[in-house]
Amino acid sequence: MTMVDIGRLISLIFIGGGLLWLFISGLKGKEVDRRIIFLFIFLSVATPILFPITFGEKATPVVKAVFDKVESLPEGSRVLISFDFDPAMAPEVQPMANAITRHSLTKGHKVIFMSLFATGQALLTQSLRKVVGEEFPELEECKDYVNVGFKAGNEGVLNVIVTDFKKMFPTDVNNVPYDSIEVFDGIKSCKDIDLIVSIGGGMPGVKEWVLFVGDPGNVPVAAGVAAVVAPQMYPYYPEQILGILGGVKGAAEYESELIKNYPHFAEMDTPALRMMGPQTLAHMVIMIFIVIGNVLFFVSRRKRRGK
Amino acid sequence: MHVGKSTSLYLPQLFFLFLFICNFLLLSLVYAQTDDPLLNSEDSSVAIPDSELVVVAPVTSLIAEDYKYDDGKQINLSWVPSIDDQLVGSKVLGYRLFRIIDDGKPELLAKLRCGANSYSDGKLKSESVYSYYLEAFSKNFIATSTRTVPISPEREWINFDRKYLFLLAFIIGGAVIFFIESARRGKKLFVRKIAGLEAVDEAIGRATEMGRPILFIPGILDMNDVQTLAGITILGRVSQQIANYDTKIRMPVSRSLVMTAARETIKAAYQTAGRPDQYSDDMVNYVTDEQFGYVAAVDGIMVREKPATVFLMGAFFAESLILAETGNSVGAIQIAGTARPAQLPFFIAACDFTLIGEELFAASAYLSGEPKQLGSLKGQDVGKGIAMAAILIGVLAETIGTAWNVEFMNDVVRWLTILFTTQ
Amino acid sequence: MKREIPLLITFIVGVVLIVSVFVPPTETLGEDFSVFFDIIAVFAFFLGGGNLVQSHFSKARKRQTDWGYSIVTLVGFVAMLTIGLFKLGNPGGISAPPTAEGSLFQEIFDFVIMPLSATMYSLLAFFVASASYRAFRAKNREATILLVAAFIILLGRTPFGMLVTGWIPESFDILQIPNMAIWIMNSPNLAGQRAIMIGIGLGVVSMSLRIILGIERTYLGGDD
Amino acid sequence: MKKAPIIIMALVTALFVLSWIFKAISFQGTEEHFILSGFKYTLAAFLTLAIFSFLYRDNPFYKFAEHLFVGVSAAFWMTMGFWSTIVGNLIPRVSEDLSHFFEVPYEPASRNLFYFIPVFLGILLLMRLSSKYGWLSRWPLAFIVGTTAGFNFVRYLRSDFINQISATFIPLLVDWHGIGHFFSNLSLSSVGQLVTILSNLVLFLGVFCGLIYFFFSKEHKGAFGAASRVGIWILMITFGASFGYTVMGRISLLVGRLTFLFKDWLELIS
Repeated sequence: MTMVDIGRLISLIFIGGGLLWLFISGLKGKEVDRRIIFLFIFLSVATPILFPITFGEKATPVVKAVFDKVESLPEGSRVLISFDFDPAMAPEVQPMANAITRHSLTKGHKVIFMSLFATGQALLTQSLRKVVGEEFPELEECKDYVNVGFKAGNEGVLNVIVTDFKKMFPTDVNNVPYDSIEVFDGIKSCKDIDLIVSIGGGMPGVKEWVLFVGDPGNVPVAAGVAAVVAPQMYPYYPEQILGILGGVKGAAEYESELIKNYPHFAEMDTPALRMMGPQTLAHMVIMIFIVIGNVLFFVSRRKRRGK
Repeated sequence: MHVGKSTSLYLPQLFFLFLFICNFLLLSLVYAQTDDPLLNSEDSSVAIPDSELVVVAPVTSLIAEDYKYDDGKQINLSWVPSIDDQLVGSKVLGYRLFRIIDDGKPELLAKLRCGANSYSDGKLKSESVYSYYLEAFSKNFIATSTRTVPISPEREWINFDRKYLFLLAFIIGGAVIFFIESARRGKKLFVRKIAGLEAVDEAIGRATEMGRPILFIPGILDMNDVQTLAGITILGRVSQQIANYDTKIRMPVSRSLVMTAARETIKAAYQTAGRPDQYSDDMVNYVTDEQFGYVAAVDGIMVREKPATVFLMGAFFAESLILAETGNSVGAIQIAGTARPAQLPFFIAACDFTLIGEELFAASAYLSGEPKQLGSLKGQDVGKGIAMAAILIGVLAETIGTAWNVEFMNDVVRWLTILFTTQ
Repeated sequence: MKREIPLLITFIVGVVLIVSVFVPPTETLGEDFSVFFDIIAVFAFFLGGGNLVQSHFSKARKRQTDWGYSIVTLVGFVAMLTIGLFKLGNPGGISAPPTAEGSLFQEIFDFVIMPLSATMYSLLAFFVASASYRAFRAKNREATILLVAAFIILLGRTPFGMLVTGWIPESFDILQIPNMAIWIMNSPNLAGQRAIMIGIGLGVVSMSLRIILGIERTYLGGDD
Repeated sequence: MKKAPIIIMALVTALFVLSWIFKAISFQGTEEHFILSGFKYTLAAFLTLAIFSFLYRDNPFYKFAEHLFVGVSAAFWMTMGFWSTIVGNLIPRVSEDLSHFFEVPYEPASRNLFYFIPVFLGILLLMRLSSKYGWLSRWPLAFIVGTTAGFNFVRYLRSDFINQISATFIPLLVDWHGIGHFFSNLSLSSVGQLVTILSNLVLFLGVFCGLIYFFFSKEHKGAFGAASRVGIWILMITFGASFGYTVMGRISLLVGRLTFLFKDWLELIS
């Protein structure tokens, strides 16, 4: 047992025991001071930050659909991942992009990276350096993956690449000509791509990918979006979007599914699962407090009636 | 399937077909023309000898129209794209739009994508004359369209695009004024009880008994927000009661203008109550414009002065719950009201009474108890009646129209949508 | 006179602005007037700032309770105002924006205002918990509905929602708590929001008319 | 009695200095002004903890932080108002000399006289300071109130009334192919026909009954009362759901602050 494990254990016992004690003292008719609630919230948020706690997220069908698609594609399939977000959205959606990148590269797919956001390119480079550079040093650029970067024109870009990829992206970001990039062998347009993953939620983003590429080109599209826009994407599921990762929770579900299938990923960075730790624990504590409050309310009402 | 009536709907399609055929004929003419070697050699930048020339047709039917209902600032352009502009394997790579002002030199106005067929040119001057043309370009060829007839944007005096908005404003505004008038003439009106406002008297009385102050928070926005205005009108009524009871009111505000307005309001209330000498400017204090700085200060006031009653009336953001929870913790009776749907749940959870949206704006009328003010509430109900009727008809028509494809019902929906769409 | 002229000003300005929406040449009047508003609001700063200084100054002079803290406010206010108005410690001098990178003004914002503001904001995490403990009790039917809706959404946002109801087959998957949470957000929640908004629209129309017509005039003060 | 506060005060001061020293040491080598950086991070952490201490109860540290916050932030917004509105917006339009003085581009245009109106109104507002002409300050107030009322009249009518109504024209029978088709495909799938129909029905009835709840001039009795009751229920679901949905965002804020304390200040985690 490491120090972290011990710290985690003690904190959890403290939180759990504390709640039990509160419940019992509540049954005896004591009111819960709100400062005690504050203390529990502080502990439930601070503990997972100090001693990372991850909960076994079970993937919901919408998220599992994306995972299964990447999983079921044969080795060497072409996957396009588009970073359609800016720095403001990044904390929520970049973990998704990273997780899907890891998964695709592990499965041996050839990945094409691009961005419809000018500010997305820097984030894309960041992800490539962190995920591909550090975790898959054996992979070669252009042979196993390619970064074509950002092109201005929003849905206009999509309108072109649905029929001709080279026209819009004659070279990759390093000015390597299209024809000498191995990833593009046999790829003329987006119709030859096996899966498109759009990560974003703004404009242009998932919706444009569906309307301009997915539907006309009959290419499967998967989506990763911020939590606030997720409800607006549901009407497209499952016909036009095969699956959706919504917010930090969606990303965490994907990460956990990844770990379930490839245990070695547990060693790697899983920011969404890490973010979910404080969230889940705090939600749990709040829910337990609501339950305690209601039980005590009914008990006290019964007592009053009894009198 | 279609009933006789709907044949008229074919007309636009026929007209479009006619246009299309005309264009096609025209295009083939132009196409033949661009094959002329003379024309090609004229523009040396176009002819690239080492590769095959990709000849494209220009756009056709380029029309420039004054945007009708504006201040003479906008011209709308529309055209039929080049026939070589296609979704698959397009020869045309895009368009360049040029503008000529008052017979000056052509200037590049915009580069447009394939498939574009319209453009709005704004920020123009009605004194100038404008003319436009478009270039469709392939990788080594440029096809220029004909120039539009020079026009100048015209200034219109009435925006008829907004006639339905005017109609609705007229009906609802008219209903409000009508009921104000009829109440003024002495017609009795029923107004239901609003729990939060029924409690105002009691809440002020409580503060008087306990000898503790009343805290009034008018939200964190300035006087240019309509919710702050509602908060100030409520303050007018509440401070009259406070003046009558001779209770202490404390009002920290986060905007200087709100401070000025609130002082005038409270001062007036004390004058009406016949106690102008009891009023002092210290009742209202400016704190800071910073959202959470203000919240920190108000929280401090709450725990130190322990007000018996707290009013939260106006525009609130994230601070709503911080204020309401602190107020609750010091045992104050809290009456809140806001028109921000996102913050209402927090007031519902932490306050004793909450005015929901519309009730906030109705509050000062309700509290005044004057018939003419109450009349305006009846006028609002007419608006609700219109909304309910429109929604009922709209939903029924949409349901029947889509489920059984009844053309008349679809027309009803279309008409309603036009009526309830704002420009 | 002291009361009639302001009422007339309100009436004229209000009517002109309503009419301007339908008359293209005056369409931008609303925007112009908001610029006017900003300028008047800056003049009001003299009153607000003056009030802040005066009230804390008198508190300190009279040695009222906590007068020492009033001095903190005064010092902070005067120092920040001097730094900001004279752009002290700004590498770009007088023509640089006040919040230029590395300026003293921006540094104070980053290391004093920002942490204070963000921490104050984060207190919400605690208050959200204490409010839900107190308010979400099944006291009556309305409170029970509130409680159930909130609880389903809370469950849907954690892994437990899926853990408890994940076994429900796909053809019944609306009963899975995460899906139910989404449904509640998209359907009854949206309905409630809309009803509130339509009411607000009418409330504003009616209140604006009362003000423009001079029926509501409490804000104008008395006849002194 | 009086000893405890002094001890706490001394303890906090000692901790502050200690943190300053440690932070300065840890910044040494990476930053040029490491002593200043050490101070800045210690100050930010101190202010953060001072605000958090309010959760326990009101105390001198919170009072200090609060009063500092008020003074500094009030000056911040006043300064910003001066530079962006007066110097940025007003001066370029009214005075060439002042524009040169502040090094902002002068914008001569015909409507510039227009901008003397707010200046005039602003000066009238300051009449508030005079006891004799104080009543003149009502003119700018009247102008502002009239502007707000007139401007929002049409704006709210559009965005909150008209647009919300037309957004509710939804079909109750979605994807309808007759009753037989409906029953043969009956399922409780979240994307199925039944659920979609149910959603639209709830949306329609919810808006309808919600509006009935807001009726002022009719007594909520009988069928009308029942509909209004349904309206309240819908509103309660709305409030409960929005509350529950917001919790996650609020906790993220706290995560942010604690991460600052644990990572940037204490360097407990990497």
